[in-house]
Amino acid sequence: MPNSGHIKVPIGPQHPALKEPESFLLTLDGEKIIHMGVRLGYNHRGIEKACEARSYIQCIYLIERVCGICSHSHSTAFVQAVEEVAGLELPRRALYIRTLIGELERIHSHLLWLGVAGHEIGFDTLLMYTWRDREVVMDLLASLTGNRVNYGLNTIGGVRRDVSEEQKQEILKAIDILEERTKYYVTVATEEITLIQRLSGVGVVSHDDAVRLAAVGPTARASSVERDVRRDDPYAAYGELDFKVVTSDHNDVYGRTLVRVGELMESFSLVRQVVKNMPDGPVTIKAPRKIPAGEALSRYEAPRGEDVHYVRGNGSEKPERVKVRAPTLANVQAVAHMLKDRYLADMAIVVAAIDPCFSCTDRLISVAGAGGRDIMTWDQVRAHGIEWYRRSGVDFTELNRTFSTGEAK
Amino acid sequence: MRWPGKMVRQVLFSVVRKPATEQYPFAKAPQCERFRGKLAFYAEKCIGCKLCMRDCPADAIEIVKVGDKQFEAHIDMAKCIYCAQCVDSCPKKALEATQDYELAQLTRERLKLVYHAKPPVVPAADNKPEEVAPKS
Amino acid sequence: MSEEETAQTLLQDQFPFLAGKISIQRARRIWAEVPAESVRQVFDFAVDRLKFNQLCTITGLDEGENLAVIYHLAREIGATLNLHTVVPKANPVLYTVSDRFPAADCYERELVDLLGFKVEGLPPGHRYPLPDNWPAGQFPLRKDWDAAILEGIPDKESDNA
Amino acid sequence: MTAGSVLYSLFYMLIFPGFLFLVVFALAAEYIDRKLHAKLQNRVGPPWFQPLADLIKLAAKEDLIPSNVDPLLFRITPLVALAATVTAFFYLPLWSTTAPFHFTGDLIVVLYLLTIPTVTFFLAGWYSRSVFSMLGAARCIMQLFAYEIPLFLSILAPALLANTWSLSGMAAFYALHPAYAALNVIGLLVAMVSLLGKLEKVPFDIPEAETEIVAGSFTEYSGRLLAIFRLAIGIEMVVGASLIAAVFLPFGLNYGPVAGFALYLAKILAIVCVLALSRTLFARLRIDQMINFCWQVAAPVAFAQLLIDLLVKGVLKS
Amino acid sequence: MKLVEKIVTWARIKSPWILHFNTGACNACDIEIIAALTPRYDLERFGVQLKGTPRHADVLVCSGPVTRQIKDRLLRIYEQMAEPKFVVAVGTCACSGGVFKGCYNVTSGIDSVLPVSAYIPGCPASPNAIIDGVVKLLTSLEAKEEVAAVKPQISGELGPQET
Repeated sequence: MPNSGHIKVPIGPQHPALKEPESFLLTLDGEKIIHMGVRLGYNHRGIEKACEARSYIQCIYLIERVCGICSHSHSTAFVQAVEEVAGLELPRRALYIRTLIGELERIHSHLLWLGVAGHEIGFDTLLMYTWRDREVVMDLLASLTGNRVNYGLNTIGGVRRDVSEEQKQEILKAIDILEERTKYYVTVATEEITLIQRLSGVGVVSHDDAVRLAAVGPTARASSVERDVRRDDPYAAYGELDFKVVTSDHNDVYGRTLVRVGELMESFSLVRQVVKNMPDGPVTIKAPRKIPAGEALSRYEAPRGEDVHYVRGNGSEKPERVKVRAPTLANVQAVAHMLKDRYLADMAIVVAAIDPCFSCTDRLISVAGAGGRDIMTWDQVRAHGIEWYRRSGVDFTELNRTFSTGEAK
Repeated sequence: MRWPGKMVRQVLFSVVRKPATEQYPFAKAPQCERFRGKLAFYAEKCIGCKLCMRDCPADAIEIVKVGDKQFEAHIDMAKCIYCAQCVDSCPKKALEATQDYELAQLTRERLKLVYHAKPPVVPAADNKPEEVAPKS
Repeated sequence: MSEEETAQTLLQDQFPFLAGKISIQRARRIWAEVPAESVRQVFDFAVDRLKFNQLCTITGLDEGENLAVIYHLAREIGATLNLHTVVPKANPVLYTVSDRFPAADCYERELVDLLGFKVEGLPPGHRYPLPDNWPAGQFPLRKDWDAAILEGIPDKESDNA
Repeated sequence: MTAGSVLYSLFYMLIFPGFLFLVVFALAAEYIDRKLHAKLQNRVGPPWFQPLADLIKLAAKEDLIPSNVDPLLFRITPLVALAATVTAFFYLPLWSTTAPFHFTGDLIVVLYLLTIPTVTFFLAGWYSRSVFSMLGAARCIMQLFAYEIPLFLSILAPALLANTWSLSGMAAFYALHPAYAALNVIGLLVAMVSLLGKLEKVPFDIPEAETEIVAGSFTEYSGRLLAIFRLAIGIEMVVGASLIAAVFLPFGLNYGPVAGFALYLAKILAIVCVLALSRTLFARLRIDQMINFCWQVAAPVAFAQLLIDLLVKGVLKS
Repeated sequence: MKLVEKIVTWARIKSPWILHFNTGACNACDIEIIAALTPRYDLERFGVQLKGTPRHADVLVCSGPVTRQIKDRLLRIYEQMAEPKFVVAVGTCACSGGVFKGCYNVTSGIDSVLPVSAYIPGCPASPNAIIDGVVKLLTSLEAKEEVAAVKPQISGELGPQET
């Protein structure tokens, strides 16, 4: 492609690289990206408003579906806030079970990410193998909670399902398999040269930029920003467990990969600890239907970063206000920064590298692009194409008719 | 010099290994017993407290009074999110989440499920509602 | 003296009008009622001196005749400081903090669109988060708002936000 | 030229080993490729009739032609691609030392015939007038410049050694002195890599990188035209493999047709398997990485091959 | 002629290429759809291939309640697909809006925008359920008149077949 004249490429809302309807408008100079506008909001459903019209119990299931991949994170963050407002003291066993599911969810999410990352750089074999092994943890979650995704485990005042002894054995067995497999992926990720070539040096965010742009989760930790709510603001059972915050100083996609793989290993040890010291006792306490007036802020370290939930009750069955801040919103600020002067080929992996979960992000918001027209209709794309030809000397104006697909020739 | 193709051993091994693929739908693996599938309703147990309707996040279930102490359930499987909150809420265990997940249908109407109340004379021998052929 | 109490006393020494307005809900949760006119000073003090250098989010509330906003500030390790301030619904004016935290930009635009705040000093940009064909003067998160207003509006994706 | 010979050539072109045979062969090759790919990924993979079903289904679908493209060009490019690949096949000695049609210098013709499909991909994408197609087209051409040189160099070497520009002549030469074929191992490797690039398979599937530019040149194509393109690509795979087999693996060409045919199939099968393996093992390169690789690694290596053969030739002369 | 039609139908049933479009779902259904393509479930057994462009696809697999923002785009993508084309609604939200019913920015289900040929309920629909749905759709194409292929439910009475 001649480097004369910039071309605008709309990526999404429907695009193979994005499993979710989001739209990035890349301004290309040849293969180089010189500007990127992002538009979210295709997933904007208006959940926060809907919560105010639903009872707390119904809200749990609605909030859980803010995002399907980190469903447990959102529902836990929500019920934590509600329980704090209601002043409920939870049985420790319930807290441990929440932690257990949370860590299993992290495992499934990170394995999923590894596969998607492989897919984005055309390494489908990695996708196939990681997702094959991910089924182990999916089965585990299914047998523990009753569903592969959207577990519906949390309820106000505890958890709905207990963990039996033989299930504990299952868990330990599965964790052993997964750990061994993960070790293998570590070697692949650190030695497969075509992989490293595509990952290292891509999507760089320096430590200072990461702090300034308020990145969270693995994205921040890969720029050696030590942020992990599990340690900074312990919830559930994390106060009583020991784990270390995995960071990396690569600052790039490769670093994010290493961080996630490292966190997988941490999660395995955490799960083992939880299973080992899980206290006995009830898993739930009676919770009132009416939650007293009051407010609470709840933070939760989701696989993608920090979830922030704010709940205010007004003594009725329905919340007065529910506010959700999903990790991707904090991170999406960084993406445009990462993509500057990168190749089009890197776009997919860079966007994937923050492990975007736009459906969380969009539960209420939609980021307008940083300047410029955001997403182009096909007509606009064509207009661009033709304009761009004229600049390179060819005139196709007479062909610039509106785009109609229906006709069969 | 590092050579590409680190996964080669693993990959070649899978040629001789049996694929990880399940044979579904030709051979059906059993679901885990906690699985939350299609809802079953036992009319003879229902007391019409309608707690299920009250707690359902997607108002997918409706309990209709058809006679004195007789209730029937109208469940819209297209609305149900299979969270089984109603099962937990029901004080009389009149609802149960079955293992049945093969719910796909070609029309929306086919997803509406109606459990008729039994006439009280029939003893509640088995907990299955009567089998009724789909009316066409 | 615990971390929270230290922060509390420091804040009260700096700003006498905060006396009795600061409550420690539980470990790592500090709530403060700040009058609208001085919220920015308190905010800067908390960020610069007390090292609450992470803005979790900004929550907007509809409290009947008033609108309220809560700045959730967090430390790298430990406590969270929540600055709650109230502005009259008739003239809900705030001052931006996006110069301190770039991420605050979209949080504040959210307040503007969903609750009808007027945020001064906000850098020019597209309306956000609602689509362009959203009717003017409609703020979905206000209590008196009714979704029925949307019936007439064509469902189109806004091509140029 | 008698009627008999005309009929013979017609049969040769259309039935065996001409178009029909090629189609069947290409479908079979695609099936082997996909099935092995799946097996390598520990999956079951498609049933044996899958490529055929895909082909028929596409042929039975409606063609959508964007109203702002040149319909003629849009329709004709797939046919050109198909024709070029099929024609190239006739100059390849398959199971005997002589190809059905041959003249001195047919090597060059074959190489250029094999370039035509790529050019048609470029045209197809460029005139589809959608951003992704145009990007795909641009990448097609870039990649063409990257892999053609190593491919030509690597095939030039054996030709020099055999001292002929005719594939049949080369086949005859290596049939006489099989030992010399062993000299061209390096060339074989380079040629395989270039073939990957030509067939746009991972790690060189940059022009149709799904996660970046949807489907590259073919983004706007549908129905019958897409079917023809897919067929052309499938045949290109077979022809490319046959070329490599003819140039670098000229064994068992004079054991008579049956054994020769069996051996030929075996060679193609082996090459297809290697392609499938490589597409399983590697991640996609970026266009710049690909070009650097071809120019800084592949081309010099091919050149080394050339020198080796020249030296050997000098030794032979003296 | 009859034979040709037979062959074509056979080919259509044996190679359904799908285009996955998230119309505002929570990702759960989406990851399950991808999971259905990975080794354990491997939809390619049925000739299913995931395609990137509407041009190549035969089946549009939608997940999620249709948000106001996406509605346009959904229609446009459907228009770009070549006949014959089918729409499959995966997941409860896609079937009816499900738990998001009443949120101010969602409409109710895919069938409020497009004609849907198969509904796969479930939240999310598990890969097996998705395979089941795909198979039911394909078999229905085989046995031209649609509902014949669907087995009656095990217990309870279903609604009318056609209205």
